[in-house]
Amino acid sequence: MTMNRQGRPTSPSDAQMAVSGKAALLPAEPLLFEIGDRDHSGVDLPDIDVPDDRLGGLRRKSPLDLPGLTEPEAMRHYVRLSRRNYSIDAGMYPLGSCTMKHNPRLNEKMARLPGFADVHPLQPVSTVQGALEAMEQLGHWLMELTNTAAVSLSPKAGAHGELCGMMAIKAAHEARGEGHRKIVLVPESAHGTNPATAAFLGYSVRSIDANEHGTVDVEAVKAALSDDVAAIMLTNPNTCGLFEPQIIEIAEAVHEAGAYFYCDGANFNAIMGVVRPGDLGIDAMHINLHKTFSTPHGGGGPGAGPVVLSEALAPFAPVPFLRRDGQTIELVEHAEGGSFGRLTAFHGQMGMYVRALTYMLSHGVDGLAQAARDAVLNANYLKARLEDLFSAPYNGQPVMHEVLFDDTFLKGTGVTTLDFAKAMIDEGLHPMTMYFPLVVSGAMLIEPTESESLQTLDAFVATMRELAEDATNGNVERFTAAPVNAPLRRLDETRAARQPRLKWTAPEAGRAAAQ
Amino acid sequence: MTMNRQGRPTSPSDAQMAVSGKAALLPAEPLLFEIGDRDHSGVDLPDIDVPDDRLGGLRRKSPLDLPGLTEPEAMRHYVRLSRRNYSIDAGMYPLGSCTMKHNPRLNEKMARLPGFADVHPLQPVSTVQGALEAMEQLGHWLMELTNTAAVSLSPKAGAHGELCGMMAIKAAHEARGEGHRKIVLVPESAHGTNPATAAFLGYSVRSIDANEHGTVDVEAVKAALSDDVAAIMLTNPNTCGLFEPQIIEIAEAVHEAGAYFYCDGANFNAIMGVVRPGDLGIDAMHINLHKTFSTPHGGGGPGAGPVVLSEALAPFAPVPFLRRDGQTIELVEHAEGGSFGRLTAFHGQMGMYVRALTYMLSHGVDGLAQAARDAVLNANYLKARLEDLFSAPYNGQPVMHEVLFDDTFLKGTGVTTLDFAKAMIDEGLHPMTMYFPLVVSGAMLIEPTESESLQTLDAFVATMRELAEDATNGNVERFTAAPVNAPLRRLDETRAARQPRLKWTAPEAGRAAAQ
Amino acid sequence: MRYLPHSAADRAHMLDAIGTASVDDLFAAVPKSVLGTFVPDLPDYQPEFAVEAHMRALARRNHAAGDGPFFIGAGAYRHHVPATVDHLIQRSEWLTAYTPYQPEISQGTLQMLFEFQTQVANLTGMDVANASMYDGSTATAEAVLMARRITRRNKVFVSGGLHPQYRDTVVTYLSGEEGLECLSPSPEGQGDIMDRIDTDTAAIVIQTPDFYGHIRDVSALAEAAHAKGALLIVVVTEIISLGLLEAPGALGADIVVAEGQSLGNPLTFGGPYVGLLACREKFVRQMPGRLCGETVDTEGERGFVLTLSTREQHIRREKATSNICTNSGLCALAFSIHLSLLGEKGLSRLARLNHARAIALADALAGTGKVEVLNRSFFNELTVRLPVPAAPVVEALAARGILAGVPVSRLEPGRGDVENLLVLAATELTTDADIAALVEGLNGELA
Amino acid sequence: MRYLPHSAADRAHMLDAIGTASVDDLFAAVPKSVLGTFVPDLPDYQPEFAVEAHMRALARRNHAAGDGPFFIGAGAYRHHVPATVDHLIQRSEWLTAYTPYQPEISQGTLQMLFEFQTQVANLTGMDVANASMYDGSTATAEAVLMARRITRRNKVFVSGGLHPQYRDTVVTYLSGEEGLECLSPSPEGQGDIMDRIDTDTAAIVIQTPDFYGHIRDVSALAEAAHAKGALLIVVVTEIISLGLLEAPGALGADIVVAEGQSLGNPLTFGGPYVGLLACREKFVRQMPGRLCGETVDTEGERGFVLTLSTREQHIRREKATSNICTNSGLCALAFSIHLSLLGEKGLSRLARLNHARAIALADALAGTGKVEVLNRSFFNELTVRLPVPAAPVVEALAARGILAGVPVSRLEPGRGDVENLLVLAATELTTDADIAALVEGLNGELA
Ligand SMILES: Cc1ncc(COP(=O)(O)O)c(C=O)c1O
Ligand SMILES: Cc1ncc(COP(=O)(O)O)c(C=O)c1O
Repeated sequence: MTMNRQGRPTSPSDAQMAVSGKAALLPAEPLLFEIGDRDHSGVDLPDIDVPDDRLGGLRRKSPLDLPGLTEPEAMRHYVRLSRRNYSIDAGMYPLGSCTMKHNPRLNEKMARLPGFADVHPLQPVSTVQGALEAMEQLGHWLMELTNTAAVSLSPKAGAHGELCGMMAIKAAHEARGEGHRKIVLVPESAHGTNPATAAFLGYSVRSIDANEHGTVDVEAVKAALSDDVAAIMLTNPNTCGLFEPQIIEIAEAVHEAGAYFYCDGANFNAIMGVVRPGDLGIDAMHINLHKTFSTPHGGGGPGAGPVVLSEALAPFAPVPFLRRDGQTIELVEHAEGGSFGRLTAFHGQMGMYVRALTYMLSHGVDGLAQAARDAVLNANYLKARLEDLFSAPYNGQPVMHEVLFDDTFLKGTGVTTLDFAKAMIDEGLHPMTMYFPLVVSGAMLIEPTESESLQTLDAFVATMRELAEDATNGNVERFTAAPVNAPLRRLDETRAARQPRLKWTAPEAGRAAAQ
Repeated sequence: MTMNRQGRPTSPSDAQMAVSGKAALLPAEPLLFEIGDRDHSGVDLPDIDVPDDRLGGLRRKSPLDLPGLTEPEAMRHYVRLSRRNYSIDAGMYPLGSCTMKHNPRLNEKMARLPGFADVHPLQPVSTVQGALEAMEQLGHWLMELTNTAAVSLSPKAGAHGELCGMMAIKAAHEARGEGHRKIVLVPESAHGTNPATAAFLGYSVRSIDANEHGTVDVEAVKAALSDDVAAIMLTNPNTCGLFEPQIIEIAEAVHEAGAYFYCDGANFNAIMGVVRPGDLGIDAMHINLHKTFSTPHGGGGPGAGPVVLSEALAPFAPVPFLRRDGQTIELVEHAEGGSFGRLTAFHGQMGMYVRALTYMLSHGVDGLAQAARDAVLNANYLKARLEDLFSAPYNGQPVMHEVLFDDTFLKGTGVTTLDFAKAMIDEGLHPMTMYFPLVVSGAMLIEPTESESLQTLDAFVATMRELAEDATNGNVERFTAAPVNAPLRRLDETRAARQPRLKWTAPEAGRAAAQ
Repeated sequence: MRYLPHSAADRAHMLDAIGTASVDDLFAAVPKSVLGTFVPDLPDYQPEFAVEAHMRALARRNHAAGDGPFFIGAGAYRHHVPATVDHLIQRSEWLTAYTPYQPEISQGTLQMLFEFQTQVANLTGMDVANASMYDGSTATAEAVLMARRITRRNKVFVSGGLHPQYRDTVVTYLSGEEGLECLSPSPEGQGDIMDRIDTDTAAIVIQTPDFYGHIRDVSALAEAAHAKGALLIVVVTEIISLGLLEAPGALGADIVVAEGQSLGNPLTFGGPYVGLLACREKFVRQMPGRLCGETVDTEGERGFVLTLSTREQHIRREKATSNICTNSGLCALAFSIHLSLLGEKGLSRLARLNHARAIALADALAGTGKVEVLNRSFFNELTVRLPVPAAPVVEALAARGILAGVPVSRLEPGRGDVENLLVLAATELTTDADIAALVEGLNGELA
Repeated sequence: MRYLPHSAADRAHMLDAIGTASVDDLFAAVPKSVLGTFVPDLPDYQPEFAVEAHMRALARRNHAAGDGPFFIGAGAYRHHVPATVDHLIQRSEWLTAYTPYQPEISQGTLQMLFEFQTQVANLTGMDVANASMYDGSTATAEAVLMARRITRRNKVFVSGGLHPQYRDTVVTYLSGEEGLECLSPSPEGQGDIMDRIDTDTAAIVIQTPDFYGHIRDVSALAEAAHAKGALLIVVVTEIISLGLLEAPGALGADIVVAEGQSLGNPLTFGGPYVGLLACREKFVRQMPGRLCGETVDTEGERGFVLTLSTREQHIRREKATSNICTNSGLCALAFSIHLSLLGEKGLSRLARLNHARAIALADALAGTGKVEVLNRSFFNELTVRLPVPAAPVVEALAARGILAGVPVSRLEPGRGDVENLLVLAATELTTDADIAALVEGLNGELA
């Protein structure tokens, strides 16, 4: 038996792991580095030599250490790996704050048209008028749906959109000579990106408490406002799944204090086509196209986080932006006037724009409003069917697109929110968002989205009720031992963090490193 | 709780089956009819009315009884169902006689170019010259690889190709006034389609025995030949995985007796680019593009079974065929001269032609020969690594693309070939072909193809050896109870055949029908 | 070579294990005279991008249906297939699975086939349908053979409204056999079989909507056939018509065969398509092709298997009902997904929309005053008589970028009576602008 | 509405269960003044085929790179991506999974990220890489912030060879902060930082091959920086260059950032792309973005989890190393698959082929006698000086169907010294015919 340089095992015992596994259809899969080696390649190319004389003396000498896979090996590796993933396509994915809705395949098909996919960002603008028009149309939809004055498409994700909006706010303050405003108000329930963004720009973050209903009182905001406050970052609907009832008053108070209102629009799905954030007084809001407008999450990205801006902030928008001149659309690529600059090379996430625009046209504005209403209906249906067994911290009011429970109902059972989530896995469900927002103990934040059918919701309810009953009946082990039906049991996260192994090293090298 | 017409369950207990199941990632999936109903649809179309007056009084009155699924429901249904399938992409599929090789995705991409996929078979031929040229190129490859005079592309699969070849033979005999020849010789090891095809055309089938090496003796053929014999149908390499050593002599004898030689080319993968069947004296041979030339099996089809023909049979080829006239290619659609007619509407399986041609161009003729050699190498490697534990009925000679074992090694263990196969499933493997060919007891026919890596073969060997040892060590239950790791346990095939339930009926109707 | 996983070292290692020096030794059974003694006129392997360039160049030399106004039907129809369908059928587990012979790890394919069979049975109004045939034409030929087996009679009448290439396929399948009579083309939709049925008749074969677009009421024929102990075989080439037209089963058909391409499958120059075959329960054991049935596993859980395979070649060999093996699995999946997406509501809307577009086409053609529409009834296809032979007109319009339909003479050459006839189809994709362009083109050519 | 699974009956049933009469009641918290009081200027829902027609019409108005000779690079490159890559990334389980927060049912994504991190680390010659950033430009800005955190110093020098839009992004990210100095464009590849490094310097940022195509030897800079306690940040915009050029890690880089688009990802008018960020082990706790690490489950089986998340916003909030959350997961997957297919052998061949094509381009351009090639060294991209301003020439060539490169003035407007400069790239897809067409076009325009 041979063992090659890359540790490619060819002895039967080593190799067996490739086919044995817990289930006939879910075998374990070795690492790429344990399959491929430097002799294998899945791409046929001529083996030509090149002279050294134009390489500046820098021809590579250090090893590449990159195993190759032939095409059939690669196909199998990635198909087998993928089968070890959960996905929206395969089941309900009720992650609160994540809006895991159906991702239409028409979007994917349109994004792959050569006229979109095979176009370079620096082609002469005369050769990309269709692309620019697609961007213009997307911008039009976003501005119409939000009743705002401007839109900046280029942010690459929600957090990047926050950066964009807050930079516009900073630039606006500076333009007014109010650069001294160094405080940003952020409710405790905010997503981590909100305080991180504020801090990124050098702001200090002041937390605002929620009231007993899970929302923000205008009085609390007023109390926190001062001449040093640059902005409030408020999520609406908020991360407890509630519409902020005093949002108009809050906006007025913020403006009165000379500050701006940044709205985290991650939850726009609940209100698209139903409420226009611009009518509420917001100054800037990012929209996660990868949540609200159905572009796929892709296991973590890419997304797109366009930001709509009020009249007040519009002059500070970053480059690039579009300017129409009759039949032609220009692309303004260099900062002029108040623009705070450039957030990224090129023009943003065109692939996501095409998908989102396709989705908008498919749904139509009537369909988007219906989708928002269905999302809200679904969340309230789950609430109605579960609230007797689960504990809702802010009960007695309808929710928007998601319903929040805490772990009160698990008190004394020995089962934690985490245990409960892992038991859901054994039932074929992806867990909800856990331990977020931070304002309640052991949060369980459930967002069904409009994509789930009544039948699926009923099945979800039945499973959740059965689990809740079992937990309160003392069947602790089912939860603490879970999951048992997944490809792996619970993973040791502490070990991962204490002795980080962040890349593969050949067995020998690995042994040496561990000493 | 409501229950609608289609039996769409909305009560929690019924619906639960939608998410619970054996494993977190492999839940059971209800039938389409248990999910959808007539109110749901995943296609948006205007709801226009049409007048009755041009419908000949035949507007539909009977129920359609077709449930609809919205797009997210359909996506989930078909993704979840698919996850309950094994596939080449996910694992080795060593089905003898089936050539389950890697299916390149470039093929799929090319077949979907609008210039191929969005072209109608009855467009003016002036508008489809590229399609005709693709067919011409494919035909050229097939004739070059087989050294034959003509090719008929239109057969839709291997069995259809057999029909094509045998019809040409029949027509040739009739043209020569030898229509009285009513016997076709078929070795016992032949695939079922061979005798079925001969019978289809009114021939009576006479079986030829194999010798003790698993091949056909020219003497046995000579003994069976007579004035009444129209043809021999011989598979080469044969279904025992062996090259017929006397094939040239057999061809000569057949021709001498005034008969024709139909070669079943399902196993062409072993010799493509290495041996040309035309050099062996064959008159007609089908080639399964869905085996040898990598077009996907698709869970049972579609395939394509082009037939190459010798000079003698070429005049009898069916329509349509191509005729080049300088720069343009004509499509001859109506029988002329000796052509035996038309086997199907239109021109055959264009989608498969594009895939197969793409594959041929990718591999090149050098690559095809290497593929054949690797396929043979792989089969012999498995043989070498397994023959001490498994029983090879025709041992002592190299095999071609597949290796045949029988169940002698299981004698007295209480384990059958079927049991053994089901235990393979538990180890994450798809079983080999079982109980075929019929010439040995409890056949296990293993065809790895060239697509399997040494690592995969070694893992396969390790698993097979471990199973064989376990079977002979008396661990019967592991086999008779298998599979236990698959989505379902063994299925009751007798019940399925005795009380056929071939379509879904609503629960009420079903109960009535069962009485 | 990107598809071959062995390195040179791998191959050497394997030869070692086999105990032989070279792969050539493994080909020892091959006569030396034919082994590697040739130099084929074929190219060597190429990078993927070179292959792609080659294929794209070929594709570019075809006029795609979407490139301009398009009115071709005649047994293959251009419909919009939802993107979801093509996405799903490309999933590895559908695309690269074999025939589901191991049911425990093939429940996806098997359950899909069971659903497909149910959809086909319900759509056609029949008791049972099989798991697919190659296409509509071969399914028709198989249905004829099946009817002869069932009735043990020979005589078969084929209506003059049957698609000519379907007819030719039946003729070929039955070549040499006695009893087949194909009636002459009936472009006016006239009945031609009724009076011929006798007690020797095995079956009559009739298409509706027929090749010329006429909707044929087959109920009287059914009665006449049944009175003489013959079977009625109904052929449907545009399956979407059944969203608006009465089910053949409700009109008395004994066997229904159809081309399923319109649902889920692109035109692809004629194939692969998917043949549907459905019949009454009592004929099930004479059906060709695979059947999937419901059963349970050893734990009592519902599952599906291929069943009644004692009809099939791999079990019955020369006594099988057909030699078919590989069928149209993946095309059946595409059909089934598209139909699940449509459902009753969507299919009915789609059928009405097709009919409405055809009405617009018929009226526009009639409005030219230059052509005569032959149809009093139609679904989405119709026949017109031009004042001149149709083929050159079609050719001239193609040169203008308009694909105007199929001249009947292409399928029925050498018949003066059909030389001026043109069959045109409209679907949900046919726009008013397309029709206007056609009318303008025809006006120009017939000026 | 095809994406919405509820029928009217479903909705009524659900409202019933909720105990409310209408969905409007659920919006009770919304001030009445803003609820449904507007009529947006937006269309209603449309059939899929209508949407497809709309989008295709937009796409057709763009000149696709494959439509003719193409020489644009400047941070985004047109390469052939194997069909396998795009097929695989569209699998539901990759495409529609969320960030792998539940590792037991996300091992596919997690193992892939671990493999990706290893590939990036090995390719760049660094100890550790993260699970991706948005793109190369934002990764560069994050690297600058990271270096400032690590060194607790402010001063940063940005080389004049950095892609101008990368530079602008860094400027924006640091706006208002002290210490950033960006050097003027250096189209001749001249060194500009060495002498400036001092003990207040946090980092120097240099791109190689630089924006103008010059290959920069950063080892001396590394030494100089390290001598003063500063960090060397190396930026790579054409990742395929590392198949032929020395790894930045081997030359002394402390942080390497790169644009990964060239592997696996189409041009798509600028995004989504994938940012790579790798560094020395000791800086790992100052890295932005997600990291995947190896561990075991309770049975001791190997598995992977997201780890060291105490650096991240969802745990550390305002104390996080960055605000990044969603990254470029699927683009990282495409990158990783493409690189696995290539392997060392394929990547090295691909890199050599790219360089060979660029040599052909450079020689052909020099051969015109009309332009001056500025590069003595290059990988697959180079800069030429025209006798006239470049932008109008590029525009004129575009009108002839040739996309000739990027005029530097588009990215550095208002600078006379670069007005005549044109940056051109060649890749494995650049044919001799393309080069000939360019030369002919240039000869024509510069005649
Ligand atoms: C409320 C909220 N805000 C902001 C974000 C950040 O968006 P992204 O991940 O696109 O950067 C998220 C994403 O999870 C979120 O849920
Ligand atoms: C030896 C042999 N002959 C013929 C056939 C029939 O080919 P097809 O299934 O394409 O009709 C097969 C297919 O399994 C086969 O293995």
